[in-house]
Amino acid sequence: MLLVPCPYCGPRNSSDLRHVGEAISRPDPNAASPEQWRSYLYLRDNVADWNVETWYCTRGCRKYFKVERNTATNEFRDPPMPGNKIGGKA
Amino acid sequence: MANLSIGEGFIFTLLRLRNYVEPMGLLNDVASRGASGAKKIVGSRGSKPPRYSAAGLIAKGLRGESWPRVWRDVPLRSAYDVIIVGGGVHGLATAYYLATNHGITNVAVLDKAYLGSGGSGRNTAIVRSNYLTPEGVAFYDRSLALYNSMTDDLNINVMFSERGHLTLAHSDSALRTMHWRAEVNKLQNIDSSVIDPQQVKEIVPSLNVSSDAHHPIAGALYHPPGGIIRHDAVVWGYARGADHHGVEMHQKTEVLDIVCTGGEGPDGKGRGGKVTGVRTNRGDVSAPIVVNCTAGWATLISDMAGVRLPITTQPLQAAVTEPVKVFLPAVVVSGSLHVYVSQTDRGELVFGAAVDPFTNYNVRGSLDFTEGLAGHILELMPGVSKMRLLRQWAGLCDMTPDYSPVMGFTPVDGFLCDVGWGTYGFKAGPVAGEQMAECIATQRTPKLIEAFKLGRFEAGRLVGEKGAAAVGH
Amino acid sequence: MPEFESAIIKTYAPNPGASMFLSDESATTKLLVRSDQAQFGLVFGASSAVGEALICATRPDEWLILGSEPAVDAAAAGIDSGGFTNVIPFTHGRSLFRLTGAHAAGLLEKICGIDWSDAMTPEGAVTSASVALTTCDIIRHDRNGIRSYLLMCDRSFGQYLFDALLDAGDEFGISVE
Amino acid sequence: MTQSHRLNPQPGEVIDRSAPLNFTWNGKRLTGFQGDTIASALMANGVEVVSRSMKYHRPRGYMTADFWDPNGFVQVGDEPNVRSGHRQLTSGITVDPQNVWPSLDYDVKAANGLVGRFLSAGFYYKTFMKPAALWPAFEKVLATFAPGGSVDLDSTPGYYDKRYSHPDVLVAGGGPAGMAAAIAAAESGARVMLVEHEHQLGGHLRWGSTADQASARQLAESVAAAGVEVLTDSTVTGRYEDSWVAVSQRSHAHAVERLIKARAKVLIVAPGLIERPYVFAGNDKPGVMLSGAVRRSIAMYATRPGSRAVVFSGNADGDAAAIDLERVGVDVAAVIDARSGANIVEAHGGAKRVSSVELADGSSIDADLLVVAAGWTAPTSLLNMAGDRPVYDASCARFFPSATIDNVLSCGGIAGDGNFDEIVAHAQATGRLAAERAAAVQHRLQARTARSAPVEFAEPAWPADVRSPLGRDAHPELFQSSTVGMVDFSEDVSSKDLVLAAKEGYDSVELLKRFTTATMGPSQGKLETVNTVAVLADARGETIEEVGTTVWRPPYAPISLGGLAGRMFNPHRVSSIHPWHESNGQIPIQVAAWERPEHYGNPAGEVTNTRTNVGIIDVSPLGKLDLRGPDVPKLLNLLYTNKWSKLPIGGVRYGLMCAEDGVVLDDGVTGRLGEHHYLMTTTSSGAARVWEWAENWLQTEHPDWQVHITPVTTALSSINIAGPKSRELLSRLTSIDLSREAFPYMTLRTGIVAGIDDCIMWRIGFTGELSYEVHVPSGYGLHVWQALIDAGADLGVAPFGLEAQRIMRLEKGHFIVGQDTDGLTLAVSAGVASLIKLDKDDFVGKTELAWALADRMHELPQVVAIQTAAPTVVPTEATQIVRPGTNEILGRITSSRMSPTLGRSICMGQVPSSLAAGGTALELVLVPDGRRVAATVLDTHAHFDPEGARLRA
Repeated sequence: MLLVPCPYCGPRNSSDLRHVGEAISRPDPNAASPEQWRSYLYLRDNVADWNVETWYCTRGCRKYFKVERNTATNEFRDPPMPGNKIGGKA
Repeated sequence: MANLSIGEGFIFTLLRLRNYVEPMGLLNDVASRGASGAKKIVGSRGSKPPRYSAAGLIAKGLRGESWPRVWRDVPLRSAYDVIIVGGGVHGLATAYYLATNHGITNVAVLDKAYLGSGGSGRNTAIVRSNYLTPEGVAFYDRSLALYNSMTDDLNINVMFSERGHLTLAHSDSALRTMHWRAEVNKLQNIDSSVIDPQQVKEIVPSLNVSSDAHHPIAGALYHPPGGIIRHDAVVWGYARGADHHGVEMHQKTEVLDIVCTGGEGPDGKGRGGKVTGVRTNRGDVSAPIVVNCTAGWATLISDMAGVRLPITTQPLQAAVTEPVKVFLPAVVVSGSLHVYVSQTDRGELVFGAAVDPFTNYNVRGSLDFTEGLAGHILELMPGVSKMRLLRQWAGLCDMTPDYSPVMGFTPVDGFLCDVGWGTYGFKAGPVAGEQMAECIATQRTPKLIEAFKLGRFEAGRLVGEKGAAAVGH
Repeated sequence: MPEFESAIIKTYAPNPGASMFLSDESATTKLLVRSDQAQFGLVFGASSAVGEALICATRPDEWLILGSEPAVDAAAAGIDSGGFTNVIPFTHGRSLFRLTGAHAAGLLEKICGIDWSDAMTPEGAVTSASVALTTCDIIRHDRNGIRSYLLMCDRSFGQYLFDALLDAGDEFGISVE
Repeated sequence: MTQSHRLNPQPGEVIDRSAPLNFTWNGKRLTGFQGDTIASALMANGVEVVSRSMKYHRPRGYMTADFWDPNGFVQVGDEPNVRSGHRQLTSGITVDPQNVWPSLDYDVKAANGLVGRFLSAGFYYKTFMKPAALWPAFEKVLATFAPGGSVDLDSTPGYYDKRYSHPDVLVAGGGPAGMAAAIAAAESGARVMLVEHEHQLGGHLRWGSTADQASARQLAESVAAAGVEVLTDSTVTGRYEDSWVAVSQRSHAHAVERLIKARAKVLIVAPGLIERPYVFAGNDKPGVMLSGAVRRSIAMYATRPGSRAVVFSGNADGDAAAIDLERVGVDVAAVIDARSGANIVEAHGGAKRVSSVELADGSSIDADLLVVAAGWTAPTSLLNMAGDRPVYDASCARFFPSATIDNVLSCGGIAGDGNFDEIVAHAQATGRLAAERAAAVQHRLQARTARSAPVEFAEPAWPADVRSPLGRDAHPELFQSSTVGMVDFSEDVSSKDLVLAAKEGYDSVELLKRFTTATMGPSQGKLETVNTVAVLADARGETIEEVGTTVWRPPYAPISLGGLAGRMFNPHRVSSIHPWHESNGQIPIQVAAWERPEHYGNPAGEVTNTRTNVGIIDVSPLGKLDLRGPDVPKLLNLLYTNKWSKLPIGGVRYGLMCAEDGVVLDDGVTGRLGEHHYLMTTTSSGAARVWEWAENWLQTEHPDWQVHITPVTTALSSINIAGPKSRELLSRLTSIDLSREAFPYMTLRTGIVAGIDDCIMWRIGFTGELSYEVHVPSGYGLHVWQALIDAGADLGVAPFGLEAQRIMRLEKGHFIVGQDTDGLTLAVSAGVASLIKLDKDDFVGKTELAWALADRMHELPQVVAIQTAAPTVVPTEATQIVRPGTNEILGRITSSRMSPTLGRSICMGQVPSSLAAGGTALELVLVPDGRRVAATVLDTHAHFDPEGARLRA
């Protein structure tokens, strides 16, 4: 159960939120080419690294917010729970 | 759309020629060909390896001998005709069918860990063909046929247990979807029908079919040819079979980059480019064809060629209990309760669920998954509350917007994909390998995978499995 | 006007000697204030009494006024109607329960993932969370020094949540008040 | 039967001799004492063979006599796979052996042992292949080898429970180190939870010297005094992301098992060490026991494990076992000191017990007990789960943590060695560090949480780890003797199996594990992993460090499905009118969380009555959103495909919503109540989704728009009054002018209904009848419903349910989103072309719909009304439409009913555009018999009253 840093409520269990997906911007609907529009619909960076994404605080403040998460480690930037870091030799 | 199919115009003369001119003496052919950098094949099979059989077991048992290696351990060479990235069922099956159906044997399968370490060894080993769309049905039916004859074809017992597959419906609308699937299936001669709760109870006595359950069972889609199979045996069987034909398997060989020329992106990657090889942690390897069979890591590999894919990576978790005496005769799936379960011949219950609710590359598994799983299982089978969960794990799924794969050519010449399998990859392994091999060998998209081309997304023509996704597995 | 009917339609035998109590206060008048202006000087997560009414900052841009109808009316006079502000009667939308007892936090700990310690959820704290899988607004509102919480959920879930609270409270000797 | 092997009272025994308990074992009545485990009670009664092994059905006795004993699985009543070395004896239980056939003493499958050399690991992959037709029969035989007990499928789950917790420090392990750490943390101000797997605190001190036992008692008293929450017979089963720690509590007073989900700010891992078996011929014979098992038997349970012992010792614990045995009168025939190079090669004996031990020098010593002390496995599971990869230290012959994890600290045996004082001092330092770090975490959580008490000081710097590390004691590398022995006892995998598999190419740990199933059994490698790695290293000619180890996955110890499930919550929603439905014969249907009336006994009659007289239906689950603000029209224009700028106050309009890919998302009507005030309705199932959808557009794309969305689904009870007499009925309860002129179709009014103020009425017609939908403040919903029933008796008013509504909407040709449309149905396929306004500047889905209308219409399906040629044939929903005479699928029936109004079947379906014109002939393949029937496409969606005369009446 991730601890998601909601900027309004504070750290919350991920079950209280909904992961919306990678933060994407909407092309101009009247000017976009099919390639641009369908990139917007279907293509995602899907990196195994830091990524900006949108969450919705369903059970809490009901705000959409953007947050940076490392999809390889599930660590949030400036995490609400310090100390998850894994270091070198014990 | 036209620019998405550049790869199809590409003619791979060398492979073609070899395929038609000398389809038999494959090993000699590979070994003697200097052009691809093959000097001498170290450890190549000199003679046909011993077949697996009960007699062989007894003979070896009496003499206390071991069997020869399932696949050779040979040095990585600097060039191949085809490089397959990903040593799971898909990659290995592609290699196997390239060799056996098309005589293309100068092939290396690269895996960053060990063979079968990804989804192939982490899935719940369910096979079935009762999909929603005609494309899906035709495709998976071929896969099931290949699974059916696999023990014979590969000379390894993959322990296919054709025990029947039940997809439960807990509501009118779910039952309507079951009917939909059953009718599509019947029209394609797939054994699939909707049965009522009493018939469900007769097949699986441990299910609670009472109408006062929280999620009462309204009926089920029954698919007698579905079943489970020993997934590791499938991996090893393909690897062993491919190895017999000269294909090389390289474990702990991680692809760090894909080398391209002529593309519109940086370093010659991207649309209009052409693959020349890969960089690995064990050195550079050149090849005119590179195939991406890496499931959850699919976009990371395709990014190396400058090809963007409509894929997000989400873990799918699974778990197994301690063994008990066998009581569950069929595979049971509940889409609305997000759970599927079967019992192995060893007596363990094997569970799976829906993919995790957010993208990530982490396979550690979560407690939430096991909690939800147990709750749902007990709603279905209250009698198993005292069984204990022994182990949980996760695999990475490459999810696409229409729950259908991305197969075949890409805008980069020589770079092919067999990805986007989501939660269905294992079921499709054999047919995917067979079709990808055909695609590579003929440089044409086979009819069976026409619907799964990458170009469909840019064209806005998605595959209709989306409707059945909620009742998957 | 006929009498307001609560979502709690079952009847329960109260035990006055119990050590924990659950009461149905759904008939309380509830007024929702949506605003881009700070209201009553209350920031999200805090509550405060204004006259006989209780004002709770339930969202970053939402305040809920609870109390008797006159008390709520009186408090509503303090709403800053500047900016973009709307006031929405909400009495009928929510079931409202009060849980009181020394071990009230222990009960909530069984069905809600919030940290109920004094540091994290002090007297007056307002939060929302999943309680037995329904979304609730929860206000810590101690009574005479005894731990007490107000819980609000969608009216349609009211009876379900009431029973879930009683079930979870069984080990603490809970009774309907 | 007397407790023949019970010793005289021992100073540290945990049994209560004044409380004898009866139980049955394998059909025999036996007695033990309160405090006994099942295992200790059996051993006290001289039971030697407790199980048969999985593959070869070899007789097995207790080896570790604790939770991890691979031989100690028993059936207790209806509970399979009970760890008899851990489960405490209770009065009257029935204990039976597992995996035996026909009996424990004479097991037919033991014959497998004779052919063992042919049943090498993975043998099944290589055989049973010919003839293929026989494989199902082979499979059934294989399945009878399934180990384990039996489940009683008729048993019902007991009371399981869950709880969340937020301790500052959670300590896994209640031995001396865990206790010392817990005390130190608590004394530093932390809230501490201490979890011990065993029934008592104390760890190995419990079976140590009198002084050890006194230390254990003293520490336990300090734990209590420090205010630590102690859970015994509880296991930390997993450490998940962000320090989410699972504790399975088996000792709860009310629940069979309780799962505690703890957000521990710091986790201290102090599980001690697990004693490791030694690989040699006969190492699985009854009578071969590990030193800890022997010492526990004597000290804690006062049972005599044998009469003449050989002790193979590689460490002080082995030596201590010899002393313990001598003290209680067991003849110690020899101590074989591994440290001086002596070795054992085989335990000889009959089927059921060791009789002699053969040494490496060729000599043989008679004994019925062989005690083995070969070293330790560090149970690093929780560290693995936190990301650590333990590394092997050859000089100590065990693995150690390799990484530092800021909020996971370890102490005790897993971290190193030392005397009691050194271990305790290190643990205390660990406890203090944990408390300091927990305070830093607490500060950050508190400072960032909206509702929390304010923090009074700046966030402290992260406390550095300044502990002096524990030393490491040298230990000989004792893994396998020169002979072949069992490596995985529960899976019957021998060292030879592993060597052969490695030679065959399964030569990485993971492949080996998968091929041989070593470490995959119920103890999950706690006993087997290190020996497996050692045998593989030897076979590969490498070091253990080079071979590495496998990842220990959660859970640390198996956890019951009941415990994981806990109490099950199934949120259940009802409308305010629910009590009336319940007492008036409703047949309920569950739609998502809502329970609502499907009908009241006769849905066709309900249709006819509504079409003839007047019917009322409770539509409270309809999603309702209160929209306020000057920019509501902008939002409506964005979300719906049609236009909203000119909706007048008092007007109501239907709208269709799409996603960005043009696929139909939801539909409903929205009415304008005031200048800046609207009420939107959504489908019942779409209520939450549409709300989030609208908020998303507002918050992320148009934060400048002034709109407040408030869900009012359950604030308003909604009643639809439909039928030719609906106007008459409603007029009896309101003074609002309901005349056709004053209150026309698709308008709304607000006012008093049945004495209730603030009601909203709108005139719409999903059923196709003259109808009014009344939205009443929910506290009065039941009152208004009852008033309608009472007022309309002479008009024939009757309730109707969801089924009658479904029939009437199909008669009228209204599609249902998600039934008649699916996940790929574009709005342009829904037959509502006039609602798609491409001349609007923007709306969600516009781009795709514009392209579709421009050049894709020919390839898209259309939703159409269909009637079968034979009026009595009602095709099942999902019936396929095919190209005549072929199996080529063209479309499908999405809705179908027998229409009581028309006296014939009616359908809706999806067909290709080329077949969508009215009058087109179709071929349907009926369910279930495949009979083919003819059908025709209708000109309009409506089967009934296509002009809409009734609803405009």
